[in-house]
Amino acid sequence: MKILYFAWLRERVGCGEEDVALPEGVATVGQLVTWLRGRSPGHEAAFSQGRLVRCAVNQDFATPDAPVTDHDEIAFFPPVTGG
Amino acid sequence: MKILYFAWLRERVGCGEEDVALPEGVATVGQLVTWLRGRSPGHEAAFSQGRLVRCAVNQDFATPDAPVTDHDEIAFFPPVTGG
Amino acid sequence: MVRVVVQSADFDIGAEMAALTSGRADIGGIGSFIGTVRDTAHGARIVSMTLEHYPGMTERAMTQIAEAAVVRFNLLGCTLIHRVGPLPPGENIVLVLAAAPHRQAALEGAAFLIDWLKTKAPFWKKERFVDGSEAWVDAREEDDLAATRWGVL
Amino acid sequence: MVRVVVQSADFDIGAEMAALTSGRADIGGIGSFIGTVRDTAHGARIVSMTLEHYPGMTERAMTQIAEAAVVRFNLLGCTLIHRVGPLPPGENIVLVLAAAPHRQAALEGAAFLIDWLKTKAPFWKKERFVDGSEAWVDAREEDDLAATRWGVL
Repeated sequence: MKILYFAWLRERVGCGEEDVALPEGVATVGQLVTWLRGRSPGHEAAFSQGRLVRCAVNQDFATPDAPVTDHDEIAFFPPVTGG
Repeated sequence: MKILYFAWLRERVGCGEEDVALPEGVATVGQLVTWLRGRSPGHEAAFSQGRLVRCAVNQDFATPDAPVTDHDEIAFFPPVTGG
Repeated sequence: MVRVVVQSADFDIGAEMAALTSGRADIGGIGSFIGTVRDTAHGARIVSMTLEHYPGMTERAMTQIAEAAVVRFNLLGCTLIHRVGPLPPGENIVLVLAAAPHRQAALEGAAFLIDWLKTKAPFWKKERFVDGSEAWVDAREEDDLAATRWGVL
Repeated sequence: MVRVVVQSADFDIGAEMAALTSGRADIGGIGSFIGTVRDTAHGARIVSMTLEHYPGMTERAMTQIAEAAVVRFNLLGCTLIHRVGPLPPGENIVLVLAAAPHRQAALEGAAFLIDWLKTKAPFWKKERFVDGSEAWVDAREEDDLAATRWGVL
């Protein structure tokens, strides 16, 4: 699966994009976040701020219970601030 | 006093502007309208349509009880339709 | 800060936007409205629309409306341009620009300006139809309603 | 009918307006909003703002928003252009155009488009201050509130 990070999540994780094989026991966005937090101190910092993180699965907004598969593009980012 | 007509009032009266000496007994817009209606069939047609006519005295919207003097610019026109 | 123009020529929205905003960086948003001549009225095809106005009073009323909008919405500037004379379908009639620090005031300022312009500035429209007949446009009750939501001047 | 663009270059509102309206005479009004970079944020002077986006999803979200606006307000067309990259104060950020037969739909369409764009399109702003520090802009609760008045997508 392809994982993308934007804005301050990208800065905390230290990269904008990584390819990851679907970890065992991960079937939802929420489970993926739990798994990602153990991946590096940067990942932990990105997801443990107590700040709101949004997710998109295949470029559609998704909630923590949304399913994820090995072929998905999963993106994490802060609430949007364009316009 | 200078009297101006716009839009269909101008077409009915047959002119856009006329100079008139303040008629005796005329002290308000309403009294002026009554006097103007007797001035010609065109004037009568302009003011007797049962259609709303607006008035401005010296370029400010005015009601029938507004005073008029010999030095005023009085304009009559339909409700506005610009924009 | 307030620019009010009555003219027969077309306007250039890019140039007007630049004139309103150039050299300043305190503006966060510009709300705008352009009114154009439609080719139909009450289901009949029109060949042109003629705008008549009351020289002097029109500019005066537009300035009052613009100044009221600046005070009410804390605008950083606004532009009101209204064309007069004969205009074929597709032509621009009116331009409204309202600049503010934030978008809500800019958008509301522009809506207020066009609502008030439509009910308080002395312009009159006459439509000419394909069969050669002409008719003055009647004031629309919904325009008066739209203006009343902003209260009285 | 729906034109959606993400670009680093500036846009030309005159050219965009012409592209939206040229060759047609069924439009009665075009509502518009332009967002620009202000030189201050929370009382501090900023030297530039950088816009980041999610290529692919951004264009997709903008198209969904534009198509929803066309259906909801019976628009005859709309344009959404959003810039990305570093932008100094005074620069344009976003352009919204909404064309309709009458003014209310045009004005409401433009307001809806910018409200939704601000809360549903993946863009993020980072401000750079005079002292060299940088900060990501926080989402504003009032933007979410502004968007909720239009209901859910």
